[in-house]
Amino acid sequence: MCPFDLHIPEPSARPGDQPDFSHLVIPPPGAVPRPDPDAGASSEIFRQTAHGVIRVLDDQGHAVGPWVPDITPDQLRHGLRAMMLTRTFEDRMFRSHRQGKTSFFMKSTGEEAIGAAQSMVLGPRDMCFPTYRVLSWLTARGYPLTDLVNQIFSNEKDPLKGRQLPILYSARDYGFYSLSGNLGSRFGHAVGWAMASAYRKDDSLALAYIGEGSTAEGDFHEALTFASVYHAPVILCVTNNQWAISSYAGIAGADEATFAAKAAGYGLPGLRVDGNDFLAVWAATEWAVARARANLGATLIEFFTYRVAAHSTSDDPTRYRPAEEALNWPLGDPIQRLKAHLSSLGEWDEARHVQCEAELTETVRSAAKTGEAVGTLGKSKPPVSEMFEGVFESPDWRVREQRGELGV
Amino acid sequence: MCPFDLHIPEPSARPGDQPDFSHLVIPPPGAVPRPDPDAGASSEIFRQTAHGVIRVLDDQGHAVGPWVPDITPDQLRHGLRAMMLTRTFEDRMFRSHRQGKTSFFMKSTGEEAIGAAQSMVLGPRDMCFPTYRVLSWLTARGYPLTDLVNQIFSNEKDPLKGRQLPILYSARDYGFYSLSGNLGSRFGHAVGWAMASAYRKDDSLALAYIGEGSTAEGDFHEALTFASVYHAPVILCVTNNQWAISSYAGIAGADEATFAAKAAGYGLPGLRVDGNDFLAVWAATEWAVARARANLGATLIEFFTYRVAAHSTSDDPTRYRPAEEALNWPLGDPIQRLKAHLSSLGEWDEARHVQCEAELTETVRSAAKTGEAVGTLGKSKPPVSEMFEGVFESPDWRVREQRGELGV
Amino acid sequence: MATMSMIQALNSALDVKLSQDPDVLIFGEDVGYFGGVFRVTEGLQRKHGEKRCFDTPISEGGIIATAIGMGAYGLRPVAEIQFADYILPAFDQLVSEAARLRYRSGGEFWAPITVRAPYGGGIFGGQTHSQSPEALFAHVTGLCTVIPSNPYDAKGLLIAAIESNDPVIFLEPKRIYNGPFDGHHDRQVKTWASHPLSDVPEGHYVVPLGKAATVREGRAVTVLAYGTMVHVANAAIEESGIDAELIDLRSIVPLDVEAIVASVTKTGRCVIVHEASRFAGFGSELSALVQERCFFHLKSPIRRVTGWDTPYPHAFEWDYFPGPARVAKALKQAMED
Amino acid sequence: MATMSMIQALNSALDVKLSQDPDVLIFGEDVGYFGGVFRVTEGLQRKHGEKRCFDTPISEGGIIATAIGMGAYGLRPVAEIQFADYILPAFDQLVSEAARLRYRSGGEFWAPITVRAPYGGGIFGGQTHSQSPEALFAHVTGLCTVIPSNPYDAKGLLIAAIESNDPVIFLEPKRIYNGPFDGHHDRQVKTWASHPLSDVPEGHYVVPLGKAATVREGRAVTVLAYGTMVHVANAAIEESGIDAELIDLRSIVPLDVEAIVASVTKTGRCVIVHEASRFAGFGSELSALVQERCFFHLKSPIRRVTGWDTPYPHAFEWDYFPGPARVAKALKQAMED
Ligand SMILES: Cc1ncc(C[n+]2csc(CCOP(=O)(O)OP(=O)(O)O)c2C)c(N)n1
Ligand SMILES: Cc1ncc(C[n+]2csc(CCOP(=O)(O)OP(=O)(O)O)c2C)c(N)n1
Ligand SMILES: [Mg+2]
Ligand SMILES: [Mg+2]
Repeated sequence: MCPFDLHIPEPSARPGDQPDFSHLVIPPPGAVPRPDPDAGASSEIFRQTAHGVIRVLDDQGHAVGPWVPDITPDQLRHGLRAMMLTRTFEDRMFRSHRQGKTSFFMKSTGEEAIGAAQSMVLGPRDMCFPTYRVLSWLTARGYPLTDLVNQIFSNEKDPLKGRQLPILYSARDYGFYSLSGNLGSRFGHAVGWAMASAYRKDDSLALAYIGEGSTAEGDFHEALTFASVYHAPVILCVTNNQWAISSYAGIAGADEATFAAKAAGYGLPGLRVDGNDFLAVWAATEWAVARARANLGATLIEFFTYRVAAHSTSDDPTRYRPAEEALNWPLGDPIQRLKAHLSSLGEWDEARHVQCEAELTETVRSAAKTGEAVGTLGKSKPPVSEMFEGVFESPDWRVREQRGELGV
Repeated sequence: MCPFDLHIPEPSARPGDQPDFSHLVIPPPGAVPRPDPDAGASSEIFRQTAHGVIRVLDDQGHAVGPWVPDITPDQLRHGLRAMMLTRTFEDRMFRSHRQGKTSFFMKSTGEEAIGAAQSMVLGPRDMCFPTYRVLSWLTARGYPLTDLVNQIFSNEKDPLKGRQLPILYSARDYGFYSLSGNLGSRFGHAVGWAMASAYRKDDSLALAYIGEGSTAEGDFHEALTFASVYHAPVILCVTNNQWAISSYAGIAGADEATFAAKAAGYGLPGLRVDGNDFLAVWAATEWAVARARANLGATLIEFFTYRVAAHSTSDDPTRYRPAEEALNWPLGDPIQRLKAHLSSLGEWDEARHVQCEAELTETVRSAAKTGEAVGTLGKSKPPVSEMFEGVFESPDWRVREQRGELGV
Repeated sequence: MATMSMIQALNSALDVKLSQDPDVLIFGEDVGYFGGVFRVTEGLQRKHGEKRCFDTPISEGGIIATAIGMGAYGLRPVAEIQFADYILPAFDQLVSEAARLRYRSGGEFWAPITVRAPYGGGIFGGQTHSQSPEALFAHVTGLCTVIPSNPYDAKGLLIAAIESNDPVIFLEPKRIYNGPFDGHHDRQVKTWASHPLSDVPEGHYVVPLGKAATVREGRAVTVLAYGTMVHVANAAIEESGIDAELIDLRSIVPLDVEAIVASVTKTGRCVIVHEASRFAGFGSELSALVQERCFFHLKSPIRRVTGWDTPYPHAFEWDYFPGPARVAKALKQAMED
Repeated sequence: MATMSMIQALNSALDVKLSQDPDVLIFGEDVGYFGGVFRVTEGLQRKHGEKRCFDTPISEGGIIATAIGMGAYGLRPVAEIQFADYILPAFDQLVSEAARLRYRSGGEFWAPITVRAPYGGGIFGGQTHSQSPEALFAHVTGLCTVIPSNPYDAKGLLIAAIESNDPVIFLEPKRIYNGPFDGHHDRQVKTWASHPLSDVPEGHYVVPLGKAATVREGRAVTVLAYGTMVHVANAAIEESGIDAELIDLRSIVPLDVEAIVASVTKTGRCVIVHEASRFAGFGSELSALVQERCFFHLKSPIRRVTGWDTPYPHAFEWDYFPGPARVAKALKQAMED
């Protein structure tokens, strides 16, 4: 009898190797058909949506194929601006970390289209259950930058009162659920929210994000199971940015099946979408919203994208992947692609772009300065009594006594 | 905008209703094609194996179609005997519970073909990770009935030393891993075992069972993910017996997709198999073994079957399903079907069947008597010192002191 | 007023809240049509509709995650976990999410969920149907943990738990579901009918979380207990003839530390009783607190009478269970030192 | 002998065992090619091959389930959980499976697994990169829990853990990975180089589980600590000038109760220090044990200096952390009572 052998997956390239994306099968824009939003989940067409890549923008910036959304130039500009603002802001805060102004930071470079487009498609009563990599949801909705800065600096005006790690925001009024460091554990909250909304005959839908690496957590399966069984009005999004810190997507199973393909096992439609294509993200989200609003339940969307920056300020990706891998990502940069599209429509040009960049740089600079004036990590913080508040709705004797012990 | 509405799944029939299996789509025997064991997991044919029902025995007891296994009349008789023994034994122990001889018991009536056939297909060095409903694995391998009885009575000769609930056996030498009351939590152990075997370039493969209800646990997904990523030589079996205590399979998602269909999301082949058809179980298992032995990794098998008896001695199924539902199960009784097949081959007849039944009744009676002579629950137990042994490899001061406190 | 068993009292609490508050809903394994394996939700689906009381997939993590999401939305979900032993797959949800949501979000979101689970031993349930995991919850900042010992409290505490805006783990000692078990397993089974605390109002009332009950007053030694062990301790006190004061904690978080300190200050002696295994069990916190706050009043060492530091063993149920004889022995030792 | 940081010592322990025993293998998130986010497995994949040290899916439950299955088969897997905070999704696997396998199977199967996890605060990691969950494990019968405080012990204890046939939770205080932090966060960072216990043999040696170390002898008061807090307590003792005896527990299960009792019997006073939150923390078990066994020797109440009963708050790291000033204050109070 032939003995077994243990298979350990390896990525196509490591430091020193040439970046190699030749194993990715990426159909041309417009190639994947668009099912009716009320198509039966078992219909053949969903094999194509789950295994192909839904794309709208071609290399020339033209919108092509069945998924072209109905979207105005103003909306496109709004989205572009949110993406640019996100990138500018993150670059600045990354530098602030280098300068010791905060303990930690994470960037979403290359993935800005996802949060921006989805934030715009969803309404003010909907709730998103974010990961740490969808700041563009907030920038697209005009969340005050100084509040972000104050949270990142954990200073006296930190809206989260100094209790939370930088970037683990919470912004209920902006449809942005409380983040936490634990991966995956809020995916099911979105399903609970959606079920509650359905229970109340409300129309607030839920949208949840999870990284491709984190789909391996049991929470992912449990959330999909509940969403499927109760037909919950929720949009479940996997942001497949190819990396989970140093582990390539194959460690989460990407060499064996797409993440969108997991939908079929729950009788749900699965869409695999070019996450660097603002229009494709928009269109797929609209599709899933329409389906949910028709009381047909959940959709699983895999956004195919690439994590351009380091995992976080604690990480150095050149230790585990070729330094130039990001430049070789076949689906390009979402900002450049939307810019090209708007330009091709005659609704944008290089001069406006440069001006917009300058303006955003100034906006960010001024927010950062305002935050710095309040104080950076260790230089300013909320009253220490805040440490003892909010454990329960009203403090019990333990926190009351301990507050006394500390004398605050 | 249209408000949402919460969907609560309901079974087709409740007490008072006519049993109704009309929603089940069950293809005729022989209809589902047999892929090559080394077929690529993404090949079209696995849609049919995962969504159809692999069947071999027709209503006349003839073996038909591409899945007919190569199996001798002796093997068939051995399997039939193991199934009959299982049923006889369980009936007797169920009565023992009524008589207060034990605290708890569970039957596998209607599901005996699964463990019996798989136990025979797998080798002595392979390890199964059972549920509480696969006693036929042990009966097919000749596990001593008195050891079962002693465990069920928690008496002085209980091989598990009085520590474990009745029927949560452990039988390493019979390829039967330690059971526990927790559902699902050993599914991933099978994957670890299989990975260890592959790591050691051994040829011991692992086979795990999980109830269809328990597939909703995160453990199920985690096990499939690890099995998929590392190409573990493991056979992962869902015994879909339509019920999880009072919850019908739809509460676990059966109305949305088959359980075998979940395989595709992990790039694994999924087989949906008539679990009441000894030959189909045999053939599907052989197929999965061949695939694993070729180092092609795991297979997910859904066994379509029906839980004929109550969930356990604590349960009364007439409270939540029509009393006659079992009689209406479209896939019949596995013992009757194998009997018919053997008879159609001229290898069995009514007289031999009756004689075999009588013999097994006597075998079981004698084992029960032997166990009763040692003692039933509360009348006999292992030395109380056994309570303190085996917490760690060697007892620490806590158990030593506490043993002293109790004076044993 | 009606005479109710603990199961009926719990059922009544759920019925009252379902009737009163459209934001209350109940779910868990087998709780819907069937009414739960211990019958606590019996009849509720029929009466209130299948959207108010329904079955879930077998996925404790999924159940709690769903409840938290519903709670954040604005509902007051009551989740049943079929046995407390099976709460562990949801442990991360309870600790990292339910317990932390209010704090970490600066008060923007919170999880007003109630998690009911039958708990404890004495029913020959073996290792995985007998455990008492309360200490694990007690250490988690942000969770409340409640353990009733009689029908009256059970109903009033459960209503309080559902109305609380904090997450509450509600552990129901299953051995006393149908009668006040005092640990004498070899005697005739008692029902609740003859117990005064089975007199339960039909409607709404609350037993506040964090208030202990003095079951009997005494001057010689304080006994701290909760759940089934209240009855065991009571039997031990009666049988030993020692003038002990018995305190039923009712909730371990919030803990009524004042009542504990007042009693031990008076008696100068203390015996702690619980069924969970001893090491790092909740008794250790009680012991530490009493020692810290009553040191100069203590006349003899605080003693713990508990389950052993082993898994819960099927055949040895009554060797493991800290019955009245063991409690009485500790009482005597406490008096002799 | 070489001078090693705790990270290097842990890496050396793993290297020694990989070299010696083909049944040892290592896996966890990012531990393979990359060498772990704290670099503890650096170079091991390159040296021993990708089947001996490899990355896993982000699935702590899956990691531990896999390890148990491998352990049952006959290997000695060492699993890394990236932060102790993220061990909770695997809690059921650890409690219901790893800890119970030997007992429930009558000794047919067991889980000789080692679960390493960086743990504790002091690095501005916020709520979910700072927690100290040791009390949760201590209550679980069948699990060992080890917490080293220096490079020498870290290597010897990790080798002992890997060689143990029981499941071991191995918690690595990440604040002292690179130097012996004494709680003075505002002073210059120290490296291990100048500490005597950074002298670590290159090869195989064992520090047995269950043996405490007396870090300094004293007659006035006993201080019980482990992990980072050993250094904090030591600083507090030096600064307060009190003649304290400092005991480093090294493993909390098995616990060296003899060493504890011997010391408190001698000193008559006891201060317990840990970073985890106080209520039902491991300090409560230590307090209960000392009280039970040294009652008639105790001259003042046992005190606990611990993290507060709140989540670990980012901006208030040094308000939460039980630093040397708080420990010194407790020492003085213990002497004054
Ligand atoms: C439960 C849990 N396990 C592990 C970690 C440590 N960790 C933080 S981020 C990360 C990688 C996540 O990768 P992915 O899900 O792909 O998201 P991405 O960072 O790529 O957006 C890991 C392992 C964690 N935060 N939580
Ligand atoms: C983790 C866990 N949750 C809940 C239970 C209670 N329980 C015991 S059996 C059962 C139903 C299992 O159904 P299924 O998986 O379909 O297996 P079957 O009994 O039908 O063979 C439940 C909910 C348990 N034992 N373990
Ligand atoms: Mg990723
Ligand atoms: Mg079932």
